[in-house]
Amino acid sequence: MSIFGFIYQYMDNFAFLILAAIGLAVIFGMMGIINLAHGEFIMLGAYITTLATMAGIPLFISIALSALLVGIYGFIIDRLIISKLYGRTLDSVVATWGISMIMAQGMLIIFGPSIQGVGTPLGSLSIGGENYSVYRILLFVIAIAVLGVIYWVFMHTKFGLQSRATMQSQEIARSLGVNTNKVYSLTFMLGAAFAGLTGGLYAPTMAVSPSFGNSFLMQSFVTVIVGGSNPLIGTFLSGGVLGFVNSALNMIWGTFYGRLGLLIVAIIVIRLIPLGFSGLVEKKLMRGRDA
Amino acid sequence: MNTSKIKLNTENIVGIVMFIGLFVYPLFVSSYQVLNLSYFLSMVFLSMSLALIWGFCGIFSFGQAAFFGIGGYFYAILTMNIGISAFTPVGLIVGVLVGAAIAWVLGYFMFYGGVNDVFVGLITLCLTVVLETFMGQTAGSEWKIGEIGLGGFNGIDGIPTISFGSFMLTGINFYYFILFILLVVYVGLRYLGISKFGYTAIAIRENRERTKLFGYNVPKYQTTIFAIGGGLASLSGILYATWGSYITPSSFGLTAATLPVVLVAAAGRKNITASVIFTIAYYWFSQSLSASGSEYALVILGLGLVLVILFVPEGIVVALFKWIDQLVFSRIRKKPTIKLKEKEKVHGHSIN
Amino acid sequence: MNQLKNSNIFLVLTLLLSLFLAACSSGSSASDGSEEKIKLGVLEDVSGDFSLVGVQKLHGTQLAVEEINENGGLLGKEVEIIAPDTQSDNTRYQEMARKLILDDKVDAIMGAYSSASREAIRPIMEKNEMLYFYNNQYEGGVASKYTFATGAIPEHQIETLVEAMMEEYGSRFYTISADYNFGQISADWFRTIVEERGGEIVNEEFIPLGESQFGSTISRINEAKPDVLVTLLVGQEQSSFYGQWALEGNTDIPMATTVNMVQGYEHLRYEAPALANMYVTATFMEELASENETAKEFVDKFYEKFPDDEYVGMEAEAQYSGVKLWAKAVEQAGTTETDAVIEALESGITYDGPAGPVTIDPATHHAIRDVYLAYSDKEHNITFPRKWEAVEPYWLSTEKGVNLAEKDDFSQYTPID
Amino acid sequence: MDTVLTRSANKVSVKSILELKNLGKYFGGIRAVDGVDLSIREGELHCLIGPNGAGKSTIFKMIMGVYEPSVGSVYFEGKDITKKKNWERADMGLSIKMQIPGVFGELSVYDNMRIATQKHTKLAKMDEEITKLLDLMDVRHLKNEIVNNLSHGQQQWLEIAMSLACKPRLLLLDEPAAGMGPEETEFTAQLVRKLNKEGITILFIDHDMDFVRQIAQKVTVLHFGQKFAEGTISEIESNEEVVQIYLGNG
Repeated sequence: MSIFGFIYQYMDNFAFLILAAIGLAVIFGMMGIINLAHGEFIMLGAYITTLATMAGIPLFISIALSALLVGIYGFIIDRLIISKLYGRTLDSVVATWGISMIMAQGMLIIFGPSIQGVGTPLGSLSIGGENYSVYRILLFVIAIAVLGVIYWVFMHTKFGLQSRATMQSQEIARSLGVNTNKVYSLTFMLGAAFAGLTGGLYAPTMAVSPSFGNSFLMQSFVTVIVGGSNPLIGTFLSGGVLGFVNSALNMIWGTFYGRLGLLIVAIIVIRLIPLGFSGLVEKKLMRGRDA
Repeated sequence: MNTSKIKLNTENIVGIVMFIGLFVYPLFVSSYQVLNLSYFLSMVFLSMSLALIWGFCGIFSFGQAAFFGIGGYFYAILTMNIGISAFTPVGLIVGVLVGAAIAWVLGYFMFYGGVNDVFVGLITLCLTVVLETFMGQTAGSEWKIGEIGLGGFNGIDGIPTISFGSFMLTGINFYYFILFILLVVYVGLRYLGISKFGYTAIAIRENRERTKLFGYNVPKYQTTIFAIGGGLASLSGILYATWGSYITPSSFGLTAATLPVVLVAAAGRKNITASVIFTIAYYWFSQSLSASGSEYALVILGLGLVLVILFVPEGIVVALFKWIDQLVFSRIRKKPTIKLKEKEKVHGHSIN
Repeated sequence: MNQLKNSNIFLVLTLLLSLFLAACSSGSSASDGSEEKIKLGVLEDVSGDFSLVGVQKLHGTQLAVEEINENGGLLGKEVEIIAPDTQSDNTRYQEMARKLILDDKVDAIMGAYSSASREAIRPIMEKNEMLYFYNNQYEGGVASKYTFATGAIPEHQIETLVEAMMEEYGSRFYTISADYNFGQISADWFRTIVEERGGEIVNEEFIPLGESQFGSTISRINEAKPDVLVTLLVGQEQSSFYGQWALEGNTDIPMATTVNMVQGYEHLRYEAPALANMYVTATFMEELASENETAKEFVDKFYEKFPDDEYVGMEAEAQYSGVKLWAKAVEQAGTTETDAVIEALESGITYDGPAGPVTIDPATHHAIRDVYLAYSDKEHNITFPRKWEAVEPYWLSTEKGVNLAEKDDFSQYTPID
Repeated sequence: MDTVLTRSANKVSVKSILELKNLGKYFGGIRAVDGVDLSIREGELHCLIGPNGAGKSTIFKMIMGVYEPSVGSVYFEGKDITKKKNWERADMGLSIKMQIPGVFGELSVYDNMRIATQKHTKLAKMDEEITKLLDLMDVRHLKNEIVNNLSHGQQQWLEIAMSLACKPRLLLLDEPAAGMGPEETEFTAQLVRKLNKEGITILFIDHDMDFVRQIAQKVTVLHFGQKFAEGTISEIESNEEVVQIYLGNG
């Protein structure tokens, strides 16, 4: 494989891990809620994009629509269910598991086991006799842009400030007049919107079915575990490292070892640095906070 | 309060009635229903293993499915390689011990390394999925242990039933065998709840750091409990494997890993009786739904779980126990809360 | 506070109970006065990963049974289908197989899609001496007294496919297959047959189930530059390969498969040219309607009964023909008693199916069938450049010495045993 | 209450039971505890005072092994216990009542006591021991109550009873009278003196100078993580600098 081939693989893996994980990371990192329905949120995004494109809406607008609608859907789910479970990590596991069952089977009932897919746009690029999908390169750019958006939201908006405060200490934030419930709701909505975006982005590259989200679930969990609670630093570093591990093992020994490698790295990381990469970075950068 | 006596409350009455019911059940139903209930009962051990480590000791694990699978696979490979039916009970015991030993090693690795809470959940989840990924790709003929191919996604077939000499544990015998073990384990776990060891586990669940300061070697207790849980999950896997003569990597899957957590949480994780009852009810309910061929089965199950967690977060069975307790037994027993209110006035320092 | 909590519990309980009753009422209503009926158990996935094919197969059964009942039933009795949902879950298959046999006391069972689910229930069938039809394309090799396989097997699909591809394109093959038993054994078949014919397998890759990202696989294929790319991918996730291949792969290389298009109608579900330049060997597919009058009749009947369905694939036809074969054998035996029906099935029984005659080979319990080579062009138009008539499932009997009509057997053989 | 009388009733040996040598704890750049030397003699009733953030609770946590010191060492009865696990320290005779009550709120008073007691008392004698300790704290009537329903003062007493169940030779009390009314504070003061008389060395932290005056024999003042002054209560109260930095602020 050529050097560029490897770089392309790496970019591809990196984008996949980042986009798979980001919605989960935002919700887990900021709210401490493990969203087992994350895969189904992604699946919902894929359906929206596919159906909208079929209805004649241009693909990229459909994708934006996915993010928007899944975000709104997330907001509704939060108001109805998740908001009753703030601070109860393990109960939220049960509830989101129930939600995922309802969504996957509900989608099967409504649209059947599969819907017609949308082709991957933008064609391919030929370098050194090999073809590279332009759309996949774009996905890499979008993954980086998503991280940029998160940086901007959390560092430069009022919501970001409030949510960082809430993440540090809910009680202190509340005593400072932050409406923490509102922050949580918006965070969940944001996480859901990212999941919807991911679903929309990958819908043209994959088979769209009620089990669409399963393709992302393992990778997203591993990325979040390795990354730790800070959705920005954690996801970025863990996507970078895991993307490399995955691409390298995949290239040398094949797909199975690439996948196994991800899981083994995750186990080692939790054992050595339970708070993940972001925990490590925060410890180094912001000493003194744990006093 | 004298904890060593059996109290008259809903949980105990239901527990006793349940076991009497299970003992006489085969008299009234077809052999199919007995066989079916044997399957549900084998899965009860898996729930109990999680109720033990999570409910009692506060260790949140997605890994019980891993020990379940390890038990099933180990039993299959061992007994099928040896091929003597008289050996099967030994296979059962060794399988349980191996499950416990592996859990012990994993527990040692985690608890002595200071891994706790949700991170235990995550590490065990990864481990379970590793096992599934690994076993799923062992379809090739090069994956053999002794004479037995691991079989990849299809799993291992033709796992021998447990037999004592020429006495085969099939049908009704198998049912009573499981029921007997269930009774022993259930009584054991209930006893554990009032034993010194059980109190330590509860203390660790309530406040790990504080418990250390009372002189308890917390990692040691956690590791031990985790190992017992691993053994129980392994037992469950072995019984399941002998029930269907069959084990596959899907017993390690994401679904399999999360289901015990969901069942125990929905039942009420601090209560063994609740998880036993709820597990049986869940399997029966979901099977009936499946048998009806209804495509709404999974939707109904999911909706049920969400409702339970929203409205009865302490667990539906536990909530029911409390409700009946209040309804029936509060008239027999006097309420201690009244006394407290008076005392609070004296000291004038109520925290609420 | 307590008051409120109590009423909540009550509310939830009532809700759960009513949900349960609602779900069960549909299941239990069928049990009265059923002594007069012949019961056919069907185990197919209506939900879960495999429902894409499972639903087609269930509908195939329902169509066949409806036709039988309209023509006066079997032995003068009405045929009733009992079809629990196996939810793409192998343990569920076991539970439901037991229920059908022990509780519902069905006369025969049809079903299972994946090899794993078949292997989960086959021992139960054997133990309970239950007549079982596996109407599905598979990796071949099952020799069991109680099992009849009416779908396509390697003799039908792989030998023909290798023959056609070698004649047309060359002898260097690259296989990528799902990493489980079906994929492994099918890849072994390809290797055995390609090498027998003097060809070469340049690489063999096994893809974990559920994988949806194929970047590195595609670049390896591009590098190896095979004459033919064999794709034995299974499941929704893995079918993402084609879209990715169309963009990044060297699409001059023809793809050859035994599973795609015919089962999951990927050529309709994906935008062209994802499946361009793909060959598949089929015993049936919906597009045969343009070639063949009986096929057209079948497809029309199917859509008339199930207007919302999206495709009538190979397995729907296999299941349909399986039911018809069983019915014919029951009529011939004059009873539903298992041994008598098996004897009738072993008499060289034949049914004129939608895509040509389906005949049971007594020695192997597999079907003798016509095979079509289907080709998808850049616009996903399907043509049938070639046809083989009455391809026999010879391998078990000639290579492994199996003769189920003479001697009982309960095992699965593989090409590299 | 005559403080002189109580003091003379104690026998303070010259042997030190606890010694801290150059003990320090740094959180990043902040030095919460910065090189403290401290010696507690057997039988003493010693108080640590100092403004908020002076590092008192951090020292307690290092003595119990909850925090690992950044520098320095802890000696208990002449043995270096700096590297010992917290449960090993508890077994050696160290026990603590924490600042935020370290009781098991979801459990009953009896269950709390049982957890503390069963490790150090034979099962047959356990109920007897529990009753004795609850009587000592005057909370026996609450035996079956859930701890979260107890008042703050009752929870504090319960925790003292629990730490006594560990049969300590050195008892650390972190603000034993915090949040109590005058009656309750008085009860606690009597209790502490009584325990000390029975031979338990006690090191405690408190802000309430009346309370400290009632019971402490010796006082150590901490300021910004360092030892600022040490002496009898009258010596401390007459130290101008101490009054300025701490007592003056009230």
